[in-house]
Amino acid sequence: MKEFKPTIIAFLCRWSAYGVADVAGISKTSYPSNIRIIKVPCSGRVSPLHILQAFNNGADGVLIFGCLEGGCHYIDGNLRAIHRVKQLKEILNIMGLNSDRLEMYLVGSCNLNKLVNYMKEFTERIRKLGPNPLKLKEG
Amino acid sequence: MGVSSRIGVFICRCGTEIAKVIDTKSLKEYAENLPEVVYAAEHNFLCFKEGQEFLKDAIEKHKLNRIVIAACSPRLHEITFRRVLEKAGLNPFLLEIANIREQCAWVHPNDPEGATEKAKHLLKAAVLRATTLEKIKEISVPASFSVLVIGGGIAGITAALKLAEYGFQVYLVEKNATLGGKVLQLGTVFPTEDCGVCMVPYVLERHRKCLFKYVQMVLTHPRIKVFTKSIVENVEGFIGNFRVTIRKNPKYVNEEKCVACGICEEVCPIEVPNEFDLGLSTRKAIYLPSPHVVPRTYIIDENHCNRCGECVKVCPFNAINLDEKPQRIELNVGAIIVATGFKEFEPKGIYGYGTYPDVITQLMLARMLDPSGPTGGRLVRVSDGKPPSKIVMIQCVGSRDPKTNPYCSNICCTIALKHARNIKELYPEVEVTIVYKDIRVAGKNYEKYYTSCEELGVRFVKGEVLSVVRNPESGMFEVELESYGKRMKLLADLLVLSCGFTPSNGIRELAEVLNINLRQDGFFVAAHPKLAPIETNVNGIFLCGAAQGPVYIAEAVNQAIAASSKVAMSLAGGNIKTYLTKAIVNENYCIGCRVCEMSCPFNAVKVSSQGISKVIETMCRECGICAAECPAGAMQLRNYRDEQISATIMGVLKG
Amino acid sequence: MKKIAIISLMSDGGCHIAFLDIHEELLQLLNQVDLVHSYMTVDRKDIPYNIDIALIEGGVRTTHDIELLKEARSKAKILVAMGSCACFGGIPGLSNLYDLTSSLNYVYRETPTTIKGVIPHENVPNVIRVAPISRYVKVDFQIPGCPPESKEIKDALVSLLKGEIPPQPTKTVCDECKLGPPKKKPKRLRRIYEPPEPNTCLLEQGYFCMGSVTRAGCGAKCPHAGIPCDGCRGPAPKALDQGASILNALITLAYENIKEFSLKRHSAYFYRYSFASSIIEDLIRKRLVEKK
Amino acid sequence: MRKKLLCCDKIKQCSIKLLFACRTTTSPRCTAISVNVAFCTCGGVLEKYVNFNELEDYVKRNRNVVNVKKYSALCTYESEKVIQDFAKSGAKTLLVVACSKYICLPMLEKAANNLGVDLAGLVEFVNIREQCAWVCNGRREATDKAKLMIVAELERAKELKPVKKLRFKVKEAILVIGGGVAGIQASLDLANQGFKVYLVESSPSIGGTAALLYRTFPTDECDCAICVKGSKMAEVIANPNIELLTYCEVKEVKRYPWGFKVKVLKKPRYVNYDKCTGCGICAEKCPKIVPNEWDKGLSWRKAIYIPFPQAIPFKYTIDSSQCLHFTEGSCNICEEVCPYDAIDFNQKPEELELEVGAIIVATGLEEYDPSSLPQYGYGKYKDVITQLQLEKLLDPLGPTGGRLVRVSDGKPPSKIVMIQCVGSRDPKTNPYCSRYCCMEAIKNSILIKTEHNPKAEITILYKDVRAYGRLEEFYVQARDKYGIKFIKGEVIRVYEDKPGSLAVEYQDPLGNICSISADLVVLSCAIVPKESSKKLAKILGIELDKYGFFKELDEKVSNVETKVPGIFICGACQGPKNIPETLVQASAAAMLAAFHVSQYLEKKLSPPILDEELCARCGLCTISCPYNALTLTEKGPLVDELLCQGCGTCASICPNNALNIVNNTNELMLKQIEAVINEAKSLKKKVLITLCCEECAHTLMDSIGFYRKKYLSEAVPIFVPCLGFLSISHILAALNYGADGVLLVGCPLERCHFEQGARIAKRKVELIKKVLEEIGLIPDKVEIVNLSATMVERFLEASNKLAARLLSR
Repeated sequence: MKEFKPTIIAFLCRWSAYGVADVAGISKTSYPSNIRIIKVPCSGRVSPLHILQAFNNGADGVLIFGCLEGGCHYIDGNLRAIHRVKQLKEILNIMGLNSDRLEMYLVGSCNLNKLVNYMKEFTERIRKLGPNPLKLKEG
Repeated sequence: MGVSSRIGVFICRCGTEIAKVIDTKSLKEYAENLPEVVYAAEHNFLCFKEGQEFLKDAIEKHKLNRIVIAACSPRLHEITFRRVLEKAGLNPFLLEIANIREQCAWVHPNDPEGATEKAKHLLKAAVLRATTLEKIKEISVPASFSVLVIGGGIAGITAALKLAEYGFQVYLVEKNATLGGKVLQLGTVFPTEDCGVCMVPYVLERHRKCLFKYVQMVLTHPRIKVFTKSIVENVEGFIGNFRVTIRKNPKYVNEEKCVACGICEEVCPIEVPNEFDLGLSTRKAIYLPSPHVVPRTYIIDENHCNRCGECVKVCPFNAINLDEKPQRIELNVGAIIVATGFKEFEPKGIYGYGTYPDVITQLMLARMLDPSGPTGGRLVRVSDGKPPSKIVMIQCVGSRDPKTNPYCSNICCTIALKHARNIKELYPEVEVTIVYKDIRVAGKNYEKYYTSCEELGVRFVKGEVLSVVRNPESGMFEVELESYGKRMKLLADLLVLSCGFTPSNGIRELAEVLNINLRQDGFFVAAHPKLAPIETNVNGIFLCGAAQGPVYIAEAVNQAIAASSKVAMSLAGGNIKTYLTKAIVNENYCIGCRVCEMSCPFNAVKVSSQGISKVIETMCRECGICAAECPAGAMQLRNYRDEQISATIMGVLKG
Repeated sequence: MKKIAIISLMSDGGCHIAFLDIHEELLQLLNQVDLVHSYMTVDRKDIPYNIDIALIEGGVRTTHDIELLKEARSKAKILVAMGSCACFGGIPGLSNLYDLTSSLNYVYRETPTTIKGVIPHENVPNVIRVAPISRYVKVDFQIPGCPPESKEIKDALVSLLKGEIPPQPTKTVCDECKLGPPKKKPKRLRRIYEPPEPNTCLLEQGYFCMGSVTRAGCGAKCPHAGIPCDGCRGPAPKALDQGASILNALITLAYENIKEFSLKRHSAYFYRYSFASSIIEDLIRKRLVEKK
Repeated sequence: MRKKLLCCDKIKQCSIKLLFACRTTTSPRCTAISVNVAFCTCGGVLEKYVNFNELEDYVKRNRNVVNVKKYSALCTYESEKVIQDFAKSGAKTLLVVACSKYICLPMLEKAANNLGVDLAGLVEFVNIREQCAWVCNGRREATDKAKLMIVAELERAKELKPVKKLRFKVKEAILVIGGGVAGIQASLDLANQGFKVYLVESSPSIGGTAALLYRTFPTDECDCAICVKGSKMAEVIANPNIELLTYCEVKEVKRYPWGFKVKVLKKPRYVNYDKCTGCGICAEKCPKIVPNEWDKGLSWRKAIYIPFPQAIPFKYTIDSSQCLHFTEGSCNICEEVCPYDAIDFNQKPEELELEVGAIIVATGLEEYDPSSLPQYGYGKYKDVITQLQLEKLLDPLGPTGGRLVRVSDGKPPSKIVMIQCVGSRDPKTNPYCSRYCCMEAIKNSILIKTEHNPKAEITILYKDVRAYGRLEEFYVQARDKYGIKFIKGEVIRVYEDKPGSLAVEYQDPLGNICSISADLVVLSCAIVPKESSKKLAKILGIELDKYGFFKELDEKVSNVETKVPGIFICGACQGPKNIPETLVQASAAAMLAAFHVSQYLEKKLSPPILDEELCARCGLCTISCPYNALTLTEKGPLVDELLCQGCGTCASICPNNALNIVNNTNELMLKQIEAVINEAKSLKKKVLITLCCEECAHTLMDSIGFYRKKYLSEAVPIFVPCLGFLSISHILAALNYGADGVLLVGCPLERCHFEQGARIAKRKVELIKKVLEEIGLIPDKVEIVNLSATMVERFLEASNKLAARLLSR
């Protein structure tokens, strides 16, 4: 069978992460094309529902990028996000969905390489984990 | 919304930039078959006038009421296109941009299929989201008519002065104890060979004035407040309304009282090397870094002071208070200018720097050649104080070098040439050799240094230095280098390293505080090199001086003035119009659980007596945290409503 | 009848002639006054007492001149310096650039035409440094010029006789000159033999025209005739020093042309008439005093 | 009657006062002026250096002094007290004997403002801290020096007259000349700040040189010139505050206190601006074909044309020098075909008159024409082209539709050689470096590699690769990633080695003559100023530098200002730069212009005052003024207060003392000198009159104090606005009064704050030295040192030498 190309949803905070993603473009540093970027005002805007919806609709992995600790434009949006992600991970486990499919990273507005590496290694991780079971059921 | 949405899709080829990776044609066909899309088209340059016209006409012709544009990052041209929509009589927020350049074409240049695939997903997402878009109206918010300038170097001072004269309230924050920055250390500066602080103060008085003369005016200026020894700790808010917290570290000497009479210095028992002279001279623990610094008030170096209290006793104005504590100051400013400087790269262990005292940096040489410097402008060997006879300058130490800094530090060539020239003029007998990669004295006023150096008999050797060894008995340095494939040796008794320049300390922290982008090399990066050379990714924060990298004074000053122009531009009129992309409550769903109230970082949500939350729109900063937290789904963020986000998700997944 | 006397010191009598050049009007003048002493016109050797106006011609060169001058002063109510020699020391003043002995030697011994020359010493008065008369006596009024304008002499006399202060020019020759003002800085140095362009300031053309620093009153005759002003009427009313002023101007305007300035070589340009009363002269004298 | 009569010569002998006695207009005798003297002991610290009581008694003796008081810190908490006492004392002027003027003055002024007292320059300072206490050996010495300094300034204090403050308000409109990147940016900045802007462009479309470029470096950040062009040009049209005047030329500019009256010539387009829609039928039908200057002559355009497809405004223009209708009077096809009858052959040039408060000049650059350098064979061989031409060949919208081909035979070139520094860094043509060409070459070669022919062999012959700053990375890319060859060498000639193929002969740094064959040679030509800029400079009354670019006010700190307030320059017309630098400079210019027109411009300085009775209209002042601030009228020189900087060069050159600067009259100058010398004599002290300029020298004197360096206490500073203010007579007079020496201290020759003052003074001193030597005096009695504010050590050396030479005798 042809090698599995995971679909990954990445929620990018419009302040740091989205900017860095643009810088990545500007300086032509490439990252896997299967990452689908969604711009959000702040990682804190991402509610569990969105993440679950993503999995439910066949995302193999979900990434959330927020500003560095203390660097959030909205004081603690990123921390709230981290908190939610932690809780959600447990729920995922209960749901029998490997919690590694969900990850939250903090990137500052200056570390491009960090962002790209995260993306790369996460893609790798998901490739190892294989496709999203929910999707398989559908298929 | 009663009207069914008629979506128009516009794909920009961006000349070849997008088209060379993504198959825009198929993208267009794909778009045509998407739901509710009534029109799709490609164009070469949508951002350009023709493009905009084309867009406008299409909207009118096909009665489009939702627009999807697949082009470069919304950060670049969203505004442009929104204007077009307005012109075409649509609400500017009925626009959705799919970023298929920065985040698709440019990052997957070697994977066209993948890129096109991804582009389709992005486009679908955009279309779906477009259907859910809503009209958003504009409100205008009063802006504070004051500016924060970070960094008291020549750029910072210029900006502060210009803005203050222009009518702004200016807060000038300098992390060191004194204003003036690098120029004070340079002695004479190019291209004019005068003191670095010779400036043109006013618009009408055309002749230069000495900084020392009118800096008092800066300090006593009714509209400038200077915070020395202070750093910016925290910045919140947005253009027109930045709330800034400054930490003012103790100086232990009261600026209002001290008249720099200097008796404290006389009695101070402690003597330490003076970093202002890069250790070429010594100072007391209570000191003026240099007699020329401004404000001319003494400072105490807490690391060396032993709190003996002698100075406190003798001070006639009891200006000294050894138990001064750092204090925090809250400011509200409309805009921020970042004028942080640079520092010389420290060549630890390179070519025997640090081991041998006679291996010095250009900055140390500058101190030496400064007529009011530690040696009074006399050129000596640091080791034995004898005048050197053979000087070798090595260029590009710590710049143009992948191991340290890949970038070229721009000004070191000119500095080296300037020094070489000064030396040759003062001591014609001294041999000066410059080992260089390229002599980069670009521009109208700088080439003269190169030519005059050649006339004065400075020797230029293009090559790579291989090794530097010090011959123990002769005490001479043997510089071995390779020039045009030939190996050669140079002898020197004074070795000067033209070091590159790196961002000054604390720039990363600042970047995090201000949330503006840095390059890998640690300097700030402008929003766009040509469209916005001094703007940053945060609206209302501007860069000038060496914040973006080492620059000539001339450029630094220009940037400073330009930055103040941008400030004047963005705060003109005294209030800033913002669109109402704020949170909103669906009162039918709200259960008054107060989660939103608690979760809002800006106290923008209050629960009314009827137990229904209300959003204070001027306070709301559009983070959407409340929306995420609301258990009842009553709280929504305009333009990022749940259905809008999920639409995007569906789009990218079910592409 | 008021008494007028013309006393000549070291002088070539030019001013005397200028006086006579008053011409017909001299007759009217003579109706009111009586010319008691004038070696050209009146045959009287001694200087009579109670002179109303004494016109002194020529500067001081010998001890005898001083005697004469003092006598005149004591006998005259009003003492007028007539001509640039009397006012500023005049052309002879240039000899002050050299010390006495050397100039005497040159004149009496070393001139090519002299054979076995001797410096006269028997019953001749001592030669001293050239000086304007004002250095020895109080002068009430000056009529500068080389020679002075006859009209000016007459007007001065008339109003002095009436007991008024004669009008004095407050400006410089440029005021009367039709060529100026200069449009731009002079490009190159021009010599007197080069024909000037018409209606252009001579200074602008590069001639050393002293007009700008010279007291007005002559009607700028020379510049109008295409000859640069040589400053015969002495320093401008408010100038401290004629030569210094013009040098000052030229350094700012045409440095290249006067780089090679040397006092001895060029004083004839800048100090032709006023050297003996220049600040430099003062300095020299001070030095001599110190030496003694 | 005798008493009334006067005689210059005699007076000069005795005293200068009488000489000026009869004149009252230039300097009213102000014997009655009463002075309030305030001492500051710097918290008692100075007491141990200087004997204040002695000084107090000393000044009390002077009859003009009405009130003497001692303070301990008038620069800080006592400043208000000082002002109050001054106000109470009823004295006319205030003499402050304290530390550096530039430390106390602002504080006192602040205090005065708070108390509503107007000092208006009626304060004079004696700096007995930095200039006396800290630089003298011992209390006695310091006290004596202090006395002398006080005497000097007392003379001035007695005569201080209020300095009037000039206030100007100019029209709130700005004229921007030149519609290139710089002009556009400046206009936008200003318009967005809400100012009315007139943007005048001589060609039919704005866009300038950037509009001719296909891509602009830094390449791999956003790319194409469009980014700069497109959106910004569009904004210009969109912005209601900008009035766009294309195809217009500035004909005449008159300066007034309220700004400038500008005559603009509107050249006839022969096309009705409002009717034309840019449909282009006219151009299709037009029979006359001419080479297209916007494509560097690589393509053709019609006689009725738009310069380039993205032109703004998008309106057609008839080139009357080519159009047959005008040349032969025959054709008027366009008129027939135009569906909107927009063609109008009898349009006449119009003249518009604008009134603006400020002018921004952004006329841009031209590419150096290398045909005058035969060795490059430009013009001789078709395949030798310039970078801008290459630019056009690479541009998809260009003449070849973006196909890179040889001009001669249309074949794609495989071996390309680029020659750097053509017409720059070369004493024979342009000595300066054009700053952008290295990157231009690198960028184009990368473009060729990436977009046209990856296999192309590209060689760049350079002197130095000036990829300064960030640009370095593109150089590295080009060299390492794209394998572009960089060879350092001096080109000897370009020749045709075999038909259809060129070769470049060059000498490498080791002296070997080598040659490379090439089928396309690209010359990186210098940036040179526009031909028109000479004319424009005349119209505007601003200067050109030695290369023909517009001369900035100061190379270092204000390269957007010119000598004329209200006229600013930006972009390549000031000097070669790349686009980001241009944009920055444009914004800077905009800021200053905005400031200039929006504020009440204040200027606190006193222009020279004319005594018409003395002025003979000799015009020396007008031709000597470094700022051309004087114009000769019937009444004498008329001062342009906006231009005048108060350096006093005119006052020094005036032969009849008709021009004088308030509070710095010649008379006062001499009085001060005389007073000091007499005082010194009475103190049995030798004295070295030290004449310092108010700029570098003043700071220098203070600096020496800051550094606590000792120098000869006989040097008594007397301050003048600029050394250019001193005349030979001043110096000679000083000697004549019996000064033991005269020392002039001024700015470095090149950096006099008033252009030429320092240099002139030096020349004067040299001349005086010569004279002194000839008359057998010690030439070293007079000395001049030209030092900048920080050159403490150099001053000490100089003064010590002097001390040895003068005071030993």
